[in-house]
Amino acid sequence: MVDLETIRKKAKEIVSREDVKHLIGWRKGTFGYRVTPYWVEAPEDAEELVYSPLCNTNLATYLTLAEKLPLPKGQEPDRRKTALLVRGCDSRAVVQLLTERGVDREQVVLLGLPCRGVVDLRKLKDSYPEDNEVADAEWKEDKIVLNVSGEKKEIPREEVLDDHCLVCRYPNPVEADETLGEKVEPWAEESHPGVEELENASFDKRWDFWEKEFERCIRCYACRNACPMCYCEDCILDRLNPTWIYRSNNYSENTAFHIARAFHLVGRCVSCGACERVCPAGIPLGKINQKLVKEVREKYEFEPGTDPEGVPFQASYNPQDQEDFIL
Amino acid sequence: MSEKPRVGVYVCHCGINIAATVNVEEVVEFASRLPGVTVVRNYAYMCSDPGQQLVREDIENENLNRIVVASCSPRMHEITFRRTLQDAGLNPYYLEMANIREHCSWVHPDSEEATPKAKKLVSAAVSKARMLEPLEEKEVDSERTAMVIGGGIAGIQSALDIADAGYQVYLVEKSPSVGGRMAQLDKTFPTLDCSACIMTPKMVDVANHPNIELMTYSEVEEVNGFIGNFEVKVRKKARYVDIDKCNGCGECADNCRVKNRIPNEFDANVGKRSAIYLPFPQAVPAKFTVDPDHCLYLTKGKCGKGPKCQEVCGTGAIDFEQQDEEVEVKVGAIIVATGFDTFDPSNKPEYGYQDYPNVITGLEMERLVAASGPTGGELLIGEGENARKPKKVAFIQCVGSRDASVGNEYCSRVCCMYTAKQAHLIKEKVPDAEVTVYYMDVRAFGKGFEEFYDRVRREGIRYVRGNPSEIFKKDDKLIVKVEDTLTATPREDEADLVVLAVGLEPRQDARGVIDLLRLSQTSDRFFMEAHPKLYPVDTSTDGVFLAGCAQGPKDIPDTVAQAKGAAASAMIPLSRGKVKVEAQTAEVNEATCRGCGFCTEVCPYSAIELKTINWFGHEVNVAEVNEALCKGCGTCSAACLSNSIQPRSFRDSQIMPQIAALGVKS
Amino acid sequence: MSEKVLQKANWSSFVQALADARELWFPVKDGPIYKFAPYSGDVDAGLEEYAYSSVPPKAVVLPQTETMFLYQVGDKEISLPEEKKEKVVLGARPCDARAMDIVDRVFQWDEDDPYYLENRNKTAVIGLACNEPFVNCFCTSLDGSPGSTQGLDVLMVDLGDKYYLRSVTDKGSRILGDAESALEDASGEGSQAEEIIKEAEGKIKRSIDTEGIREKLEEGWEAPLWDEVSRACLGCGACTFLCPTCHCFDIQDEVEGFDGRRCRMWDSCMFGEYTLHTSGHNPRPSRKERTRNRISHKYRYYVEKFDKIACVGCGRCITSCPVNIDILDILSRVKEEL
Amino acid sequence: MSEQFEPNIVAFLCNWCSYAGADLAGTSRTHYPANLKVIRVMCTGRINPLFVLNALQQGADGVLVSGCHPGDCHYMEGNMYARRRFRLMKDLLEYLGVDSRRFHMSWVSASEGGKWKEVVEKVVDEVSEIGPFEQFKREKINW
Repeated sequence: MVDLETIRKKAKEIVSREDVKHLIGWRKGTFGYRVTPYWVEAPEDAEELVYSPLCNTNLATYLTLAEKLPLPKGQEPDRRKTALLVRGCDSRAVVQLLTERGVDREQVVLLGLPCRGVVDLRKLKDSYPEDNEVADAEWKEDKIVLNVSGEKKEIPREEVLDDHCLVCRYPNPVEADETLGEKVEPWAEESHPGVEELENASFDKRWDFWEKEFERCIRCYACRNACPMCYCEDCILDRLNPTWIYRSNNYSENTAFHIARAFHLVGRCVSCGACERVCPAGIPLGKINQKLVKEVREKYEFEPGTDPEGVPFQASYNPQDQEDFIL
Repeated sequence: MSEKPRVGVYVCHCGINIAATVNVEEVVEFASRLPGVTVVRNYAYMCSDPGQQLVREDIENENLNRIVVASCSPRMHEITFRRTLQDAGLNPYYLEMANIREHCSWVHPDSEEATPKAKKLVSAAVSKARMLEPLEEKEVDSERTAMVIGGGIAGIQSALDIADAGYQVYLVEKSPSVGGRMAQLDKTFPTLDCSACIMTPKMVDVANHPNIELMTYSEVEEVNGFIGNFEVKVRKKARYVDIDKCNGCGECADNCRVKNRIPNEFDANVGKRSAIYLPFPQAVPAKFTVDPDHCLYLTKGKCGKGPKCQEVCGTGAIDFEQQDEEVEVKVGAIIVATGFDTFDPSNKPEYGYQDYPNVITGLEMERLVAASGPTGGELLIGEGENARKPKKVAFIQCVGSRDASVGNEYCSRVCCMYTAKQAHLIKEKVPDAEVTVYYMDVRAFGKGFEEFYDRVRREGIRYVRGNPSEIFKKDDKLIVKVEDTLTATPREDEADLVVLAVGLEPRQDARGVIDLLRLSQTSDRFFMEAHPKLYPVDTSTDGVFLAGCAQGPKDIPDTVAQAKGAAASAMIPLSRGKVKVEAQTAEVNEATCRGCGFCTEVCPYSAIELKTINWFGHEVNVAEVNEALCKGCGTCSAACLSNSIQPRSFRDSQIMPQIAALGVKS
Repeated sequence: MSEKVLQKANWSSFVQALADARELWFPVKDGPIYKFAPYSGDVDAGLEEYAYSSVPPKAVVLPQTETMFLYQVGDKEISLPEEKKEKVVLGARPCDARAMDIVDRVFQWDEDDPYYLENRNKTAVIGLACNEPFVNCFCTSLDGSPGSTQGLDVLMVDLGDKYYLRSVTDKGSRILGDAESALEDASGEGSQAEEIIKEAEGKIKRSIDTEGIREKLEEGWEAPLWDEVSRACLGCGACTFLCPTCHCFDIQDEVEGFDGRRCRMWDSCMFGEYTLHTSGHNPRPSRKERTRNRISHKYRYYVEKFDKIACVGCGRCITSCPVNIDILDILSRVKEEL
Repeated sequence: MSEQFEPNIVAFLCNWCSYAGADLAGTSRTHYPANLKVIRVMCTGRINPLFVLNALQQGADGVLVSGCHPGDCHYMEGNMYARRRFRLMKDLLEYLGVDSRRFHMSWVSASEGGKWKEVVEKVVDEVSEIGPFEQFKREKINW
């Protein structure tokens, strides 16, 4: 893997560059297992950087999240680059954004990091409840070691790792200016956790399952906002004329919202799992995205965020595309 | 857009076409309660002038600003009613139609079903109409040139008419000479003029016309652009003969090492030719062509000590180094006159076309009786010493026509008459011949046809009503097995010669033309006209017109008439020098466009590009539509994740109210 | 005021008695979270496992979506939704009840809001004191306590094998009266309850000294701090939707066919459209202004208007924030840096 | 017995092929059930897959999208994009528990009036079999 000192040293180097505005990484949070995205502005800030299985935000989101505020007349925009720590999924998000022109490659510096996966806090909740103390986590071979108030607990990865990470096939950055540390191997063969089980259920069972999940949605849009691919200035969900989805919180609108969100990610989702991790209602959104990831891969042999030169899936077709479903 | 919608709804009875099944009164009552509806009327024929006058008056008196016409398909009368609005001073795009005829009264005979559905369709139309916006019809310059694809009589006539009107025409013909099918014919029915005699002067005119650029032995490779501004790539195939040098003397063909060994396509493969050839004596241009599939030098790389043709050519016209040449031309309109193929009777093995040399097709018969044909017009069967005049000739009608078993359900329209003509010619050449025509029905519908058919029968031609089931050989005679359906008697008739009156089929390579020009086919596989009655020479692609048998079987007078019609239509953009461009184009909302470029990728016309704009000091990419190129298909808008690009008249905000109106429980 | 004891063995008859008298709202487990929902008849669902509801019980009195009136498109007549029922909320945490008290002021300081007030006046709250505070609790910094009775009608304290119940209002006494058959008179359990509450108070680890924050927020309007604390913000509405004192709503018309309804639904000042003008201008154009507003509303504007902080220290915004934006962290920086 | 369920089906048809095909079915006086109502768009490429969702929410029990056969698109390739989009929308809907018989896509050319009738009959039959789609309708929500 890679040790923290190397990352900090490299980060210092990068933010010292004239053409770099800042570097986005992570630092310790304010309690429990929390880690928060962090902007390294000056070389000395780099000392606060952390890199652990608790770093569960996809930083590529911040490339498109920054608002373009009106500039006073005559003022030039800041054209310096944004540097970003990227793991496999973050880098895939950047690559997908490149193909969609959401990001200009010249405007970003990517510092690659190998990744063994991130912790799903929901899995930790019951067995290892959060405390006020800021905990730490690290890898020890294939186990995660939690360090809570000086007490170390070794946990098998299956127990706490995010489902997406357990089957991630891109643990190393697919695009970076420089990648630190040694490459790591994926934990498992490709699969789409939770998808098959639902696929085998009857339509009614599936509907019941999702109805229960979507009914719980509070429409806070954390899933949308945490997603590096959701970067429309004006999301159709917020539109009033026409209104695609009513604001009313009920399962019809909530279901429509989640279908629309998932559908907009067809051929774009990079399987980072951020949407599911941020959901305050604990809706298994990954199960929806993974279904589409699976279909796109199996039917169209397309893997989002892997080819910076590629044509976006939604903007392409193959004359031989299957049509056995067509009457 | 701030004015409140005041919708006028007009429910058409269409005589009884609608009113017989849809309860018009009920629909009117329903429509009057729809939000935004100010006036509702019904009328026997909305498309009639008094019907349109109702709309015009209401627009003026009632201040209507949206019109819904519930009548036939918008594909039928949308243009009519748009004009009505325009005449009344209302933007023509404030019209929405509810199709309560084709989609309702004609398909739902039960009024209990048709009336509620008609109400929903009207409700949806009103919902959309409320959201309509005025559109501006823009114009762009049109090229004042045309292209005609196909050099048969249809193409020739179209080209001549356009050229005579003073516009440049490119006439593209796939084979080495113009002339097409008509040049292959001996006489024409019912007047019995010599086909060549009336055709050849036109062929020569085409070659000599200052406004026509003749491109024979050429094929269209690629068509881009749109009406008024087509960019066409044409591949001029290598003839291996410099046509500027060739004087058509024919020395080359006489000296060709494979002389008289290659079936001549022009003679329906009945005659033979050399590998360097002039398809027929009156060919235009009268220039020789090397057949690359049969020339020894081109196929084997060697021809004796050297190609003899080259040796004997006095002008040094033969050039085996010649390459295909690609030229690009810009035209304002395109006429498709690619003609037909004849049905291949091998697909009806019971007639033994492949087994018996004396079973021939109608087209082969033409060449056999033609003065310019391989036999010099003498009708002979058998070869060499055995050659003799046939004494018993049988004609079988409807071979490959009106026959679902071979996939051709249509009538080919010319076979009855060409059979009558050929029967007459046989009688002329072999007066004592016994000629029998086996027919299902005789269709003699054209001017002078019935009279001609009568005349032929009076000449002693026997007509037997029956569709022969089999032709077989007994001793050395052909036997036609048939049931005379008028007397219900089975017969086995002897014949020396059987002529199969093969029908007309679309060209084998029609698919290529469809792809090039984005045309459609009707179920008979001929090219589809924009409307069978009202736009019979237009196609679904603006600026592309049809002439001749490419559109469906027809005889020469009909072909020429259609060719003239196509020419006249094609000349509209040419003479105006301008064409209207699609008004229902896509529009970008720059404020919400995220510049991802999905729309630019999916646009089939490359009509969208990204541009960089200054957004309050920031450089951002947004999509921009080239309205001259946009055809309004809307594929961009479904690709757009922020719905920032929308086709006018088919916006989300216009379609979604339709969905809502249809979703309501009735 | 009446003091009662409920043996846990009598739990189901108590619940049933409440449900018979009023519409009972109860914290139910929904997937990985708790939220208040109408009692479904599942008497086994006790409060043993329940810690706090992710979605606060404000949703009972200020539903996420609420119909204001109904109409037919094209008509000028409107009709009103059905009258609301008498409700009782069982198991709200004391901080959530205090939050209702904060929200109450907003809906009646000038014009009375009939929708909210009808709901609120018809709702009684039985609070459950916190024996164990949660990781981000800081109610004690805001005059609250794990056993606070402000906003409650009845306080309930878990004593192990039984609950101690004390009515705080007349309405509370009536409710206890309705469920009398399941209850016993208290005999000294009150002091036991006090001790438990005191003990719980001592376990609260997070705190903020609110002294001077209002002034600092006013002075430090343009401070660079706001850029820093808002940069990681995703702009989602989790903090505000889950906040028991956030009460902002949007009003929209929703139409299905020709049936229309005007309704109001929670809105969040963290959303861009919250302040978006029709002109396209947005006075709070970025997450910076929105984060500043969220903090300022609670610790400055509300205070200026009602002389009270509009935060009860429940810690939900801290726990639910996907990127660990921590209001206590921001507040302490406000105190130190501004 | 309750009245027989009459499904409400919304269809999106491209102007050039399927709408014309439905017109032809009309001119040929073909008879088919009246449950399906058509919204005309210029090309299947225009049909935002979210329209399907919207239609189901707004009261449709089933949805049909119909366009030109591959290669026949008036705009050359709009139907190719549609094919991809609707394949995946169908996958998604089915995965979430929407019966596969509720959403259909077909190719009907301008000359296939007969096929149009068959398609309508099939879609109406299938939706009739599964019954109304109450779960998703907005109107079911108690306003």
